[in-house]
Amino acid sequence: MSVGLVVVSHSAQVAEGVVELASQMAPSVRLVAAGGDGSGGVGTSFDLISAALDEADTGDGVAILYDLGSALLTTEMALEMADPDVAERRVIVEAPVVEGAIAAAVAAEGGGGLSAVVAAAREAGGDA
Amino acid sequence: MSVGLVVVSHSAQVAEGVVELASQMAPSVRLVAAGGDGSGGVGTSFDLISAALDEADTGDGVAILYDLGSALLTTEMALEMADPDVAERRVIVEAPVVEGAIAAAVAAEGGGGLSAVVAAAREAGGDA
Amino acid sequence: MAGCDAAATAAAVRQMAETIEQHHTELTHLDREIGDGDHGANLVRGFRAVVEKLDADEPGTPGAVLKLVATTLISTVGGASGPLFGTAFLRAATKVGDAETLDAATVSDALSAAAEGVVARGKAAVGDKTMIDAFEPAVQAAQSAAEEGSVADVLEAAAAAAEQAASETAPLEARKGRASYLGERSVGHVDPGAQSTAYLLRSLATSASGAG
Amino acid sequence: MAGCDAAATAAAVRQMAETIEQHHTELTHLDREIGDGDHGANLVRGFRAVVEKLDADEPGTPGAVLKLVATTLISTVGGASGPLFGTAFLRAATKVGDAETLDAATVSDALSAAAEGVVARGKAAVGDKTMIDAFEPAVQAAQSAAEEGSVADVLEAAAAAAEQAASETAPLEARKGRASYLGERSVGHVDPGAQSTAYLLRSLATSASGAG
Ligand SMILES: Nc1ncnc2c1ncn2[C@@H]1O[C@H](COP(=O)(O)OP(=O)(O)O)[C@@H](O)[C@H]1O
Ligand SMILES: Nc1ncnc2c1ncn2[C@@H]1O[C@H](COP(=O)(O)OP(=O)(O)O)[C@@H](O)[C@H]1O
Ligand SMILES: [Mg+2]
Ligand SMILES: [Mg+2]
Ligand SMILES: [Mg+2]
Ligand SMILES: [Mg+2]
Repeated sequence: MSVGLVVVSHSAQVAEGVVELASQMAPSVRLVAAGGDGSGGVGTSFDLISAALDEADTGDGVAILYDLGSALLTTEMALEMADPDVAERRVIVEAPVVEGAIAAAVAAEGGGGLSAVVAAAREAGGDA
Repeated sequence: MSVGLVVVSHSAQVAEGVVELASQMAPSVRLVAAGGDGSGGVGTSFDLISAALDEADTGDGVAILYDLGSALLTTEMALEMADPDVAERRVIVEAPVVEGAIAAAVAAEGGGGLSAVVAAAREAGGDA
Repeated sequence: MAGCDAAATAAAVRQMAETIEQHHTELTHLDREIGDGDHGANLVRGFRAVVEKLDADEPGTPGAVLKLVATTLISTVGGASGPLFGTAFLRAATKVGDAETLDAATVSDALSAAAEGVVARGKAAVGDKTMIDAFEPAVQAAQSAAEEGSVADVLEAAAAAAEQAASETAPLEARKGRASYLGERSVGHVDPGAQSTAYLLRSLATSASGAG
Repeated sequence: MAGCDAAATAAAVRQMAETIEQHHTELTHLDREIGDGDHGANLVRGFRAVVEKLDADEPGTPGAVLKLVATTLISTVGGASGPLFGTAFLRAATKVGDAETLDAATVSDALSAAAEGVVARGKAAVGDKTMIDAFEPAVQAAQSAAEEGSVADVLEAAAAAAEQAASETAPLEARKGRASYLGERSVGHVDPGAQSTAYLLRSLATSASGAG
């Protein structure tokens, strides 16, 4: 398997669109969208994010991209509430959400481990 | 009026979602999505982008955010094919597309001119 | 409230929900000025869900009530205030443990723990124009009052300090949260989260004084 | 083609469209290895639209035909190759101006202008593993051939050079375009845009030799 990816956004459309884009370059990577407040509105959802983290986790780790500060707060909360053994292999990445997700997905597709995937996302500037 | 914004993405969902997010913090700014290949697929559309540039242009300038290199190529093409007088007040910004668009929208909402809006987008790192 | 037991705590929480209903339009209005205009709606959604859960099954200790509030807000608020208030209630719940009733010192300590939780979660300092600007002075006031006051005294002191401090967020420039996108333009507006914090503490004080 | 006039140019363009139909699966396959797997589909969409426009109203000069190809590809391809090939055809159109027929020198100059257009648009250099790796050697070969050859000689030289060069993109590491996301992993695969450039030039050479 490979490292999975979760895209957390305040907008369901953004999260799903990013997954769509990234999956084109990384068809075999587990990419999961966690966008919106879970009831059709703009916002983030602790429950959606928690479920996405589980879904993306193949055992090889999960890189998490997010759009805005409040998405970060909700995601950190979700990591804290999860089993520590599991939370340990789930890393929130400080990177531009679209550009970072694509770079991370490509790195994961290439068999990169969690730290390589995280590094790829961090370096993403969108100048390709 | 204020500076307008165009969000160019390979994904219609990403472009529309970014506009949705940015409009929450900038309800009076003209924000236009130009996502997808124009026929439901992933890609960029010269025609969609050209139309979006006209739609976003209030006369005070347009800041353009894009997701990937090929979106940049298509957008540059659209600027080159437009009337030079008009093209001059339309600026492509090198910034993360989601984070940059929100920062740009907020700056435009506050009455910032084109260069201030562009600067706000460039500085956006998504750490708010 | 006659001895701050589980029932009194639950009643106080219902009172908080009521307060949010009363003020949500104003909170949303504040958030529209320097944010995305959803703070009132976020808290209404959260506290309505809390009341539903209390109606369905009211927990047996003050700590369990606070924990229910925490997990419900975390799951339902949908904005930054969800994990922030959620963490606050969670830390308060942990602090009071499984005590049957809360005394003034415990309430004050729970408030401190709540504020620490918000800082740990959001990394804001006093002066950043966030709910911390209301929380911190409230904690200070509560600690002084707890030295010889009742639970009602502690909460009255906290509420009064938070109200004052919330209004004093207006001249600040936001350095955390969405409002920080506005830079200087955030000056001149009260922070929505500081204001809601003040309302929540006022509501607790009212409950504790027996009037709620 | 008997004197490279508008009709011959249009016929050559139709031949390019045919070539793309034949090779699109392979191009898509190449793009799946180091890109997003749409290069074949992108070009098919673009060239089908071109043929439709030619069917509807065939322009009266070679330059006008090239301009039609340019604007149609720009509007319909949907990927990086749209503005790149679009710019190539646009620059070629500008170079040939309103000449009624094209000679070997003009064809060679048009190819140079096309390659310069691609460089101006995409900022890639030789060795970056892009269509430029096929274009540049093609231009060099065309220029030599134009010194004393026919249009057919120029295009044959260009096609042969591009074919060779396209296959030599395999060992390169991509530094431009989507494939650059792959870094080292792009090594070992032929660049789709270099390959399609070779096919397009081969198709032109075939047309010019009278066999197309
Ligand atoms: N990092 C932070 N630390 C403390 N408080 C914060 C932080 N970020 C935001 N806040 C508080 O949250 C409030 C906004 O809450 P809300 O509108 O519900 O969330 P959002 O900003 O996600 O829409 C702000 O007014 C501020 O008081
Ligand atoms: N900056 C560039 N300069 C030159 N050629 C480029 C550049 N970017 C991409 N290409 C070419 O475009 C080809 C990919 O085209 P295509 O798949 O249609 O577009 P996309 O990458 O947008 O999906 C690449 O194989 C490469 O030859
Ligand atoms: Mg808000
Ligand atoms: Mg919000
Ligand atoms: Mg492609
Ligand atoms: Mg593509």
